[in-house]
Amino acid sequence: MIKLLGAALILFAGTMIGFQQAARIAERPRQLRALSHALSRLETEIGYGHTPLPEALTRTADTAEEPIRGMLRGAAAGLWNADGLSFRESWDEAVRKHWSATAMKKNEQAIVLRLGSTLGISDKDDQKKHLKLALLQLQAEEDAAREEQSRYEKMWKSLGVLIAVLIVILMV
Amino acid sequence: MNIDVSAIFQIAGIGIIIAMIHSVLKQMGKEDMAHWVTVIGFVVVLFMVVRLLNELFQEIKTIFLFQ
Amino acid sequence: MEMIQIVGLGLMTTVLILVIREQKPMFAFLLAAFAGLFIFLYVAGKIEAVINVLEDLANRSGIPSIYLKTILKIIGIAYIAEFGAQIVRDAGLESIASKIEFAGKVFILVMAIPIISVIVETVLGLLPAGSG
Amino acid sequence: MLSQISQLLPPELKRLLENLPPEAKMHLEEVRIRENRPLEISFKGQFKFADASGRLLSGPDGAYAPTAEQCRKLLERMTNYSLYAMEEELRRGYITVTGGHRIGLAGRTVLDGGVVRGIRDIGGFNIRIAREVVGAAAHLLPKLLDRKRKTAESTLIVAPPQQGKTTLIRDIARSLSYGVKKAADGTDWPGKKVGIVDERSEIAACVRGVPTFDVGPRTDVMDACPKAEGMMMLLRSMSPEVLVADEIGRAEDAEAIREASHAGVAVIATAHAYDARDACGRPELRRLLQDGSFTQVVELKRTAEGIMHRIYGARSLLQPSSGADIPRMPAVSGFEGHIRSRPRES
Repeated sequence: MIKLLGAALILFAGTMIGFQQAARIAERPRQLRALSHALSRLETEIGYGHTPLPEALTRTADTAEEPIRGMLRGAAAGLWNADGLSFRESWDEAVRKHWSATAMKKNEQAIVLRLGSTLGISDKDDQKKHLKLALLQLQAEEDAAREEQSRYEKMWKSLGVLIAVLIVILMV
Repeated sequence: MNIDVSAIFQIAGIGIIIAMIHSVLKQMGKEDMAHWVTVIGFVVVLFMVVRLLNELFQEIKTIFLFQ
Repeated sequence: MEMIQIVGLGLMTTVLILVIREQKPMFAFLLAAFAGLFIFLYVAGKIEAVINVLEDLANRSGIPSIYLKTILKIIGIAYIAEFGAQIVRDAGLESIASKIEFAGKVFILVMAIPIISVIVETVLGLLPAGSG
Repeated sequence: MLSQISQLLPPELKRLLENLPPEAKMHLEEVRIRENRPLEISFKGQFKFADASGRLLSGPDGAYAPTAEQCRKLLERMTNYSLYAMEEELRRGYITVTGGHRIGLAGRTVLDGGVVRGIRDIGGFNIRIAREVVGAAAHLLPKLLDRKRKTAESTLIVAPPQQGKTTLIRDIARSLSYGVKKAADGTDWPGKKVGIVDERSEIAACVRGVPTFDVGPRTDVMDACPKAEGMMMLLRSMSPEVLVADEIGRAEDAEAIREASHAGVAVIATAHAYDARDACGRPELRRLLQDGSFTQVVELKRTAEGIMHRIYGARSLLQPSSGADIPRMPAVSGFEGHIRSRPRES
């Protein structure tokens, strides 16, 4: 009886892990798209609205969805606290803190962090250039992520179940 | 007779599951992973078979008086 | 009823092997080997009783135990050779299988030499001394 | 007032500034930050260096030198992390922050077709602390009123930098807007509609269009607007009776002032000049005085006791003077006005 229960438990867990991985893979292009949207909005705020960065960040955050919202909020909030953080520090901290909540990978993180070291410290054209570059890179990542999704989403779903079954068989 | 019939099912099950994982991985373009999975499954099954073989030989030795 | 069990096991294994062979011939081979081992092991347990009876008879009839032992060994070698050859043949390696069988035969012959010599001597003793 | 500045500073500099002797803190006028060079502060007209613990030094040896990292942080904070939104300010070379404090910048300029487009690699900051001195204009005010026409005299205030021009005209705007109760002759003088063109956000220190300094109840502020255009816009739309502008001097400013004076609007403006005569030497200002757009000139001078002023009539100033002596209006004594410098923490 206990054996059966254990087997069922392992099976369930394996299936869930597989589904979660699949969901993560499906989530990644979506979040990348959301990040691109947020950045292009930020570009508009900077390029045409001349909005100061903290305000531009909060405004962008308002229109974005979680987890990107939290990231942008965090970056904006870090700016005016008493520690005297520079923008890059605040941005780095917020990105690193919120990154685990996203389905995105190191590549994207590197792009976003690189962007953080250039935002706010140069003139408008330069800012727009940097944002454009980041957007372009994110676009490439998104394409790759989409392709990956179509390939790996199903794989993870079946792989989770299969591995669970294998474990059960080996343990019986 | 300490190995029971279920071992046969076990081996068959492992075989089928490994085959499926292999085909799934192969389809997704991870040939090397698929290969490793197969090798590991094979080793596990081989281990079971060899253990049984050892048992058989011991048994035959004692029965047919090879000393 | 054990016979039915064995046959059932064999049939079932065959079906499983057929299923697996499509994808993984290697596993099919291992499964076949495993099933073969299993049945052999099962049967070996039964043979023990027969051998006990044989020993008993040999003791009572006063045949030297060395002969019986040799015969048993020969039977054992025959079994093992047969088994190994079958499995290898299953895997499609006919040449290796025949080599195993050949080795089995040679070993049986070697084992049988003392008995043959006894037989030859016995036969020679039976013949009239000066007839040749 | 200091807190507005210190929240812009990186922590190390902030601590240094807080540890300054109370006197220096109270009368702080400028903080000069140069990358990797001694930190200089100015108060009560004197310049000192400061070391890491906030002690004042007369020489640069042993003074605290802000690092490049700190300068970067300072720049980020005072531009509100948005250098790109400050292009206009960078072209002009200074940034006005909350509280009307002005931060001058020095560094490598970016040229675009021979025109300065901005500054990059900024290595020097001059934080000028704006003080609101309510009552700074109290002594001067009676002389600015034109009782016959029930308005103010068009006045040009000249002084070298750092003499309190902006402080003064802020208080003039405030006083005119509030009106004067019990003026010198005992009559009340009702408040006027005042328009301030605050190109550098120094007079009213607007934050999102709302003045943070008290500039009076009847005052409209055109914030961060080029003076000439701002004056014309105010004239057209807000019907001011008095226009206040800071640091005029360009041809288009003069044009707008002339326009205003034709419309019967009094203009009170400041200009950089060593003294009144020096001001007459500048062609734009001279022409304005000649055609009567300004009827009087006030000269400021800072002394140990405070800021003194001297008033000249425009006409007498323009008479070809042969000697060193400046002709004086009969009613005007020497540096008679004494503006007490009484800083108020805002």
